[in-house]
Amino acid sequence: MKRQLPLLLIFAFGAFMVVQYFIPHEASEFFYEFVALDWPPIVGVFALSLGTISLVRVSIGKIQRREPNWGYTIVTLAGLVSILIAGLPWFGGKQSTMVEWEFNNVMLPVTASMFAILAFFIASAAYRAFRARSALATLLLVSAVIVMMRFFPLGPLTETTGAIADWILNVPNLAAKRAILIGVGLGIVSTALKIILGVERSYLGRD
Amino acid sequence: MRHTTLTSRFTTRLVATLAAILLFTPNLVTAQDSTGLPITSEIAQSAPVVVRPAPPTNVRAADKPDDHGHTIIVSWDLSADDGQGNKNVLTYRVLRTPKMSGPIHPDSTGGDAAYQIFSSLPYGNAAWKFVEGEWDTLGEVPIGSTSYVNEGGKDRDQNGFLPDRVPFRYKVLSATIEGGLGESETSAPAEASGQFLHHGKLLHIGIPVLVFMLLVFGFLRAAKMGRELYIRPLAGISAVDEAIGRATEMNRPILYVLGLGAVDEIATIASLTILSRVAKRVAEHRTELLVPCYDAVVMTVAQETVKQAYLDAGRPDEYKEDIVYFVTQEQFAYVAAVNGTMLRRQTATNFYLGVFFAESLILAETGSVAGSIQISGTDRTTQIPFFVVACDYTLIGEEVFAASAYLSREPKLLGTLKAQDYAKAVLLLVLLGGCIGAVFAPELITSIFSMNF
Amino acid sequence: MSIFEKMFAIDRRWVYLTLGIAVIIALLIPFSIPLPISKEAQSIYDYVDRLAPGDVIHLAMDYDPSVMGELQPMTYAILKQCFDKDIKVVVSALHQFGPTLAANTIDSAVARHREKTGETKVNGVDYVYLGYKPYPILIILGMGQNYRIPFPRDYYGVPLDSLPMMATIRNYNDVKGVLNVSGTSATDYWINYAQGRYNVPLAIGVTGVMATEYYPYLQTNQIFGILGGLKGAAEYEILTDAQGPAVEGMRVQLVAHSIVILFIIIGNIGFFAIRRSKNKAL
Amino acid sequence: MDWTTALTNTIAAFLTLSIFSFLYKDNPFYKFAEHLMVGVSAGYWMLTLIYSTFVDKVILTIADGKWWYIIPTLLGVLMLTRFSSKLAWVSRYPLALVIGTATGVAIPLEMKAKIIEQLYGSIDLVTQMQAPDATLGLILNSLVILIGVVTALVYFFFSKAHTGATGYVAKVGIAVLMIGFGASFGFTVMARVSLLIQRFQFLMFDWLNLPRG
Repeated sequence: MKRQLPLLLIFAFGAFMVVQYFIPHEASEFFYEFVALDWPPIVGVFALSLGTISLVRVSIGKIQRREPNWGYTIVTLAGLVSILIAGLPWFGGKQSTMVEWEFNNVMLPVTASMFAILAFFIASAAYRAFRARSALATLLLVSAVIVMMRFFPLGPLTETTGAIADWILNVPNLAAKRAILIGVGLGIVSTALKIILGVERSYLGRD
Repeated sequence: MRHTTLTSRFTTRLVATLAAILLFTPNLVTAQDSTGLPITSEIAQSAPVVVRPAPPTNVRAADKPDDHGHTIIVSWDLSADDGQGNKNVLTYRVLRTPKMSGPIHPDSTGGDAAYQIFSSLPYGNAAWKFVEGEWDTLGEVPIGSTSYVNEGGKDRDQNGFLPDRVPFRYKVLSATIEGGLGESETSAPAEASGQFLHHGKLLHIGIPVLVFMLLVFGFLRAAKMGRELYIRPLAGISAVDEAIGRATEMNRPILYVLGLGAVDEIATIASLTILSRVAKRVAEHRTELLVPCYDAVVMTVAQETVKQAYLDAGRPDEYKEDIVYFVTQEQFAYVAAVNGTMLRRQTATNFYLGVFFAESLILAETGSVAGSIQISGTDRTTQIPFFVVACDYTLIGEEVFAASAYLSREPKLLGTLKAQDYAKAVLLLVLLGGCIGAVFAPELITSIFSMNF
Repeated sequence: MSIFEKMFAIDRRWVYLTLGIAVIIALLIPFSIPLPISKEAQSIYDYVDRLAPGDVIHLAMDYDPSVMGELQPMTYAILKQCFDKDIKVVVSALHQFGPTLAANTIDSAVARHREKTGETKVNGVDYVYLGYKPYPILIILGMGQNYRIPFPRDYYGVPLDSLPMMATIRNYNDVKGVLNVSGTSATDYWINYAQGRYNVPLAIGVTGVMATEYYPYLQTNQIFGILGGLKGAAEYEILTDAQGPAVEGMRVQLVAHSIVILFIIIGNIGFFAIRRSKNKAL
Repeated sequence: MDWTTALTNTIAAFLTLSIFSFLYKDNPFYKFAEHLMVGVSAGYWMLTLIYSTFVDKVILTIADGKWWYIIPTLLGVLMLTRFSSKLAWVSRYPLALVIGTATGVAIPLEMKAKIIEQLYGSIDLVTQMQAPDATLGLILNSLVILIGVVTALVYFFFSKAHTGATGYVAKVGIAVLMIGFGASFGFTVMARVSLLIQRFQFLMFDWLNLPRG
């Protein structure tokens, strides 16, 4: 009841979805559309409320215990409450001016800035890691530098650099990606099978 | 303001479109030109001189195989004036009428009764009706075409609905640029029906899935019988124990990031299985564990996972609800928070396993500033390079899915690894065979590849 | 500490500072670099260019503001091309932080078109904006069955059945192709689930980082074109005669790339010098 | 520029600089921006789901007469049993539904997209090599790809130690992987820098109103 039945459900739904793929008939499509496409997002809504409550509880816990930096968690809670209030139906719901304002002036700049610091990180990571320590490290380094220079105006060498970079991207890179894809595909299918068959059940509690 | 102008424009266009639907064809959806209006009939109005081209012959209609129904394929032999003869054929126009009572298709199960239902006037708001003898123009295809797919809708209240189990007859008109029409014989009736098996998918996907399953079952059996299964050591896996030990010595927490995938990503599930092994060891070492989550459903599963791991380690009392916690479902807000956690809590070891996007390098570089040992792995080929460059150990692609088996050493799980290896060997053999086939029997390979799946 | 040791172990903050200053300078001082057009970009342009007025394209804007810099110019250039050619567009936005951005983008593309040609593109007639629903895989699969399954109503709450343009559009069979502009794995989903399950012609515009991953799909014809990152966006701007931020950005790229390479060289000089002196000491 | 734009730009610029300050070291400004962002984004996501899924797919759909949508709604409600430590196991039912469906959908589709299509694509190289217009370059490239795929796949074998002949083949394989990784890394620099450019453009031109170059 607590563990066997969920495992059985996983098996039933998983096996059904595998078989369904091969059945084009309408009856199979009906189940597919309603069970597989429509249900999980609805379950997701309720899970998110759990997540939000977890966030609130952890934050309040920090404040109560006066953990280091507890003051900042008040900012978190204030941000959460402010946007939830702004999004109440009476203020215009999700398209209310306040929600849009918070989106444009808080979320957008922070998101974009967080992403932009990647440019600095990629420079520091390249500086730190691209050292010709071994043959393999040298390959990594050389291939990266050539590709970086692919659009450099180098006079008569411009086209050659571009062509070599394109070759690296389209030939060895393609081979590498394809081999990884095939491996990942096998890993995914095998993991999915283990889940459906209940061979791998460590992620699901027991009692 | 914007809304009012829109509404008025809407109404105008709506009336025009509805008129078009009612006037021309119930089957706008499959018409070949965008207006649904036969191309040649427009031209015909300005050209009174008409020469009849030779009609297409041998018009056949048959249910489309491997589908959900509601689709009939019409095919014919080219008109004698198509590309030869008078060379005046420009298009073929396909027309359809239902076949009413009387002896119809021998396989029909619906027959009269079905026709009775569908011959009644428009259903709901949809503009379709089926009356025997009334020919609906379905669409027009250019010269050289010998088939037309009459793909209809499956919902009765939608335009373009084509019922299953109701016999239809087709005829095909060859049309010249002047509007001359050559009318074919009417085809034998055909009805659409859904199939229970997709042959192409079965052959191309079903068989490989089956072969793989057999391999898995075979090795599960071998594992049960206690056969010794060798697997080569992986550096990233060997480092796990060392990394946990280091955190214990330093008395600093361990950070486990499950990635940004939802629970419908298999890589996320794989990461959860690795988390269960890691959490068990962490519990045994009495080290602190932090699992900040990005997806609420994943958080729910992870809580189960970690709780169980603490139980298995015999330390249920050390499990706290706050080990696994939700942060936010926004990529960079999540990363900002995890970054903060790394620097402020001085995590000794960071695991990044699962589905990762751009945040991979932000996490890995910040972790390296904090001086943490970092073990990473993802199935995203775009992010593997950053983990390889910035982390101490990286599980590449398939290795992520193997990690749980490596860590648990459970014979059954090791068995599935063996199955993966044999599948790879089979793939290499098929690749070799395919390459040889492509050299010596290219037609065979091309015909296999051209199959719809 | 010798100069080589210093070169070997520069504090990462100096790297950050140098890069930041270089980008600022490059932004303030103009110069231009020539840009050749790749065939992956050309093939997307040609595909759209060959369509007839009134044909429908599905533009999937699956990105959020964080990748706007690279992807937004692509979207503008594609929309410009479609609007100029009277091609109708169905727009979806399957990134949870994308819908507002996509709505704004369409509005300003419509405004730009009006400013330039005087013609107003009408929502529901010339384009339809479906908006966002969570769980992209399910939505992409759902739209392949019928757009009305995941999107009974469009972004503005209007039922799809009451939009004139949607009268003839049921699912992917009724659009000439899907152009997916994306900064996330939504692209995988479009390939696996829209192209894979419904065989709709698909081309992608992705961030530069993602582009290399998708070359295998180009070769297997699962997609017919790729716009990769800012370079791809700049190429499309040139193709559609809409030179803008992407073309401008390419020149700053040159400076930034040079700085990164410079630091790699410095690091390696330090590394080899130290190794040589150590070998001598041995 | 009117004062509201100036004010909102200043707020956005403050947050941008707060995030950038993290590059120097963790500091109160970063902590503030981080914590604010977590709260606001969690709320925004909540709103998105409530309005787009809960209202649209649950309330409006059930009101539309599609009563069977009550079933997934009830399953969703079962998730809430996690609040009770005694009943928490009930939430495994909806989880089983989601996990079961996801794994089932994945098996044939991943088999197709990641394995079969890639395999056929590789075999297709040989077909293309034989085309009358195939150049020497194309043939050589195709061979390099084939060798790369095979050797890199050998690298992923778990059952064979990387010694002897397997070791040599696997070494070629890892070399191919490394070239691929380097290429991806090098290719990405552009994407990251363009995001940086965009932020700097905002700070310099939109906020500080410097003259454009």
